[in-house]
Amino acid sequence: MSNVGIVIVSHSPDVARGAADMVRQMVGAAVPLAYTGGNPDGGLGTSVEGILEAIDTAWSEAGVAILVDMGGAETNSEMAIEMLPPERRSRVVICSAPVVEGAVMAATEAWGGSDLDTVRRTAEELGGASK
Amino acid sequence: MSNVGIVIVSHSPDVARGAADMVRQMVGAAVPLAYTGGNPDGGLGTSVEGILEAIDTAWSEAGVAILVDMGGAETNSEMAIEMLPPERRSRVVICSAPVVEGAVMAATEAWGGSDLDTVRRTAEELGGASK
Amino acid sequence: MASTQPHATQTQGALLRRLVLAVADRVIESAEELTRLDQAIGDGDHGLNMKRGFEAVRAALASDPTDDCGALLLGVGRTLVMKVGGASGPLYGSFFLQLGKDWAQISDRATLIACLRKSVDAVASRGKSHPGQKTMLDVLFPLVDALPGVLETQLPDLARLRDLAAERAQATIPMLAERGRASFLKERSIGHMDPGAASSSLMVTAVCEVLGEAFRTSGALLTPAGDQP
Amino acid sequence: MASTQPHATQTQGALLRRLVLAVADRVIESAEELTRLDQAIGDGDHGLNMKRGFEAVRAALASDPTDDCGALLLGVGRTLVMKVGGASGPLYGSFFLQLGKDWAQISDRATLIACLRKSVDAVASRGKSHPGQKTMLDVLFPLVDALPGVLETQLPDLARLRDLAAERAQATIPMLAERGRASFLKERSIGHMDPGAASSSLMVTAVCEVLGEAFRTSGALLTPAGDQP
Ligand SMILES: Nc1ncnc2c1ncn2[C@@H]1O[C@H](COP(=O)(O)OP(=O)(O)O)[C@@H](O)[C@H]1O
Ligand SMILES: Nc1ncnc2c1ncn2[C@@H]1O[C@H](COP(=O)(O)OP(=O)(O)O)[C@@H](O)[C@H]1O
Ligand SMILES: [Mg+2]
Ligand SMILES: [Mg+2]
Ligand SMILES: [Mg+2]
Ligand SMILES: [Mg+2]
Repeated sequence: MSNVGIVIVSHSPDVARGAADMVRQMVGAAVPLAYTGGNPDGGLGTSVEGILEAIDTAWSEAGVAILVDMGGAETNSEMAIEMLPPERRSRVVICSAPVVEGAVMAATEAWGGSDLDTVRRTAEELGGASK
Repeated sequence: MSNVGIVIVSHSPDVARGAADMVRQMVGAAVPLAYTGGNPDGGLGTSVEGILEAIDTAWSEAGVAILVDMGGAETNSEMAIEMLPPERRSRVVICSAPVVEGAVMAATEAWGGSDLDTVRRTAEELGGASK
Repeated sequence: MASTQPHATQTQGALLRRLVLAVADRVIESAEELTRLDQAIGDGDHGLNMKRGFEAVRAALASDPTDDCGALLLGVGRTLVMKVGGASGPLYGSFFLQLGKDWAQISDRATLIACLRKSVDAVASRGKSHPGQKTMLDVLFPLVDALPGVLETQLPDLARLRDLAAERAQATIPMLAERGRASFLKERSIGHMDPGAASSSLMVTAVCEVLGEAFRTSGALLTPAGDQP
Repeated sequence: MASTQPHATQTQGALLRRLVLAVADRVIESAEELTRLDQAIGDGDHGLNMKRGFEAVRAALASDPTDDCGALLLGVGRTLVMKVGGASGPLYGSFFLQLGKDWAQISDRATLIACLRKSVDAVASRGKSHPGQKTMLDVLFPLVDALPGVLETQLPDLARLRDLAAERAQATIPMLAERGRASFLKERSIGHMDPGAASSSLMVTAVCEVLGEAFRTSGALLTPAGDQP
């Protein structure tokens, strides 16, 4: 079975891209990865369309874990998940984890072939204290 | 008394810049802010020199709170703090907090004129769960 | 005030279009004010977000001349969800999506009120929030609560609705924010109007203006089955 | 083997330079190997980091002909701290900074050992770590522990030190990482050598080679006061 995919959603396109770079440095191409940041005009914010595309790009039969930075990124990601075809919807989770640190941790866990639940839990174990 | 300054240290120059954009969007110019990312060659990593410069740029008599992403960023920041003149050293803290979310929270707290300890605590209250 | 179904439907579609366009115009022309409110206790993009969303709504309405109220509302919801770019997108979007989905079930004022309540509930569940947290819900919920009283009379007291919205938006000023960016400010969120409450109030005002005008000039129909109190 | 202080100092400065340069050469030529190890259980930059740092050390040594061992070591430490760009920079840097700071206190083999131990302690406190966590400390601590035995004899058994370093680096393979990036892999960090342990072992090997050569050809002095066991 393929590795869990990782989607990074930040208000900032730069944060999203940089976090993806950090993930790639750790896990190379072994983990499906996509990122999106910025509102539909490219300013700070998030875009449901961008999130849907990212989920599609990082799609894996093992599911997709989404990392978000704050408020609107989470609400837009939840909205995007509800707009997925029903057979995909249940295989996408949003992690309650820091976007950058969580993405690296989740991807490292996914790299090892862990299932979606384990990947999510690993990202969420990251309190603010663990660096 | 001036507001506490915020320094963002990420392995990724993009993450550092983007997080700073998000901070500026929330607090404008009311909080001294600087960011640094990348190793001395510009690749993923952190640079003690870059961190020292950022602390200098964001310097405030009220102190400086540093947000870091992971491992090396923290070790290099601790090293940088020890290299500061003694009268500054005790007024710089590293927050055990997510770099992006923590920077926005810390800056928002600093914007209100809170002291260094309160700014740090506010950033550190951010568990993975709070978005 | 009774009318045949086809006529009712057509009038209804046209009226709904006018309502949505009036809301869009009002939001777009108030963008700076909304942004200013969001600068005080948020990230300063609420006006820009809403403007982006409602400009897209305007464009979508212009290119799709549908008369089907349900489809029209679903389209508005989808457009807001896709284009706003902030938390307010899925929040307002959920309102319109829910209303569009349920539109066909509206047969009288009672079902209209029930559907509007369900649409406001959809916003709350999208935001995992409830009234009292200094958000748009602090306008939307009191409004829906007031509807049974307001719609009791054949000619609804729209001025009362409009004033209530404005008053509820004002009432967010002393509140402490517990949702969205403003919650980061904790006590410092007190003393400022919530931007989402302000945009909700603006939208209600626009709706009341159009409806008032429609009532005065043509005895507009609120529900597909005609306008039964 | 006794000598006058000035001669000793000069010989010492030159020897220390040779040691540092040999370490730099070894690290730089092993960059790919170190990077490969870090790719398996880290972010794949350890070789690049160390190369960047030791190229800067080489350049700094070339431009500063100081004979002062303390100053030379402090310079190496500062350069590594500033140039490595990864956690290993402040870690190895702290070793050299501590050793440079204490150098003047070294008067015999006992004080040499004590200072080296203090320098390794500085690495541990910089990393908030201890041996057993699959890091460079799993080479550095056993090495310092072995020094009293090795330096008991007039001609130290450098091959034993070198082999011990290699063996301790190998011994990190079955360990579970508890510090640094490798700790993110948890159980999957098992089965791979720690990159920092590998670089420490390489550095020890280079030091042992130069010292061995120096002992054979000129009876090199380990300590400022001459080479008293
Ligand atoms: N969880 C929530 N529940 C209800 N309303 C919310 C929530 N989060 C934000 N809001 C509303 O959205 C408004 C902010 O919208 P906007 O500025 O467009 O989005 P963002 O907060 O993503 O920048 C707030 O003023 C508030 O009324
Ligand atoms: N807290 C620590 N204590 C001791 N050694 C550490 C610590 N963190 C990392 N290391 C060592 O540093 C090595 C990694 O160095 P490097 O790859 O250059 O830095 P980074 O981890 O920042 O990419 C690890 O293999 C380990 O030996
Ligand atoms: Mg906003
Ligand atoms: Mg926003
Ligand atoms: Mg590394
Ligand atoms: Mg690194």
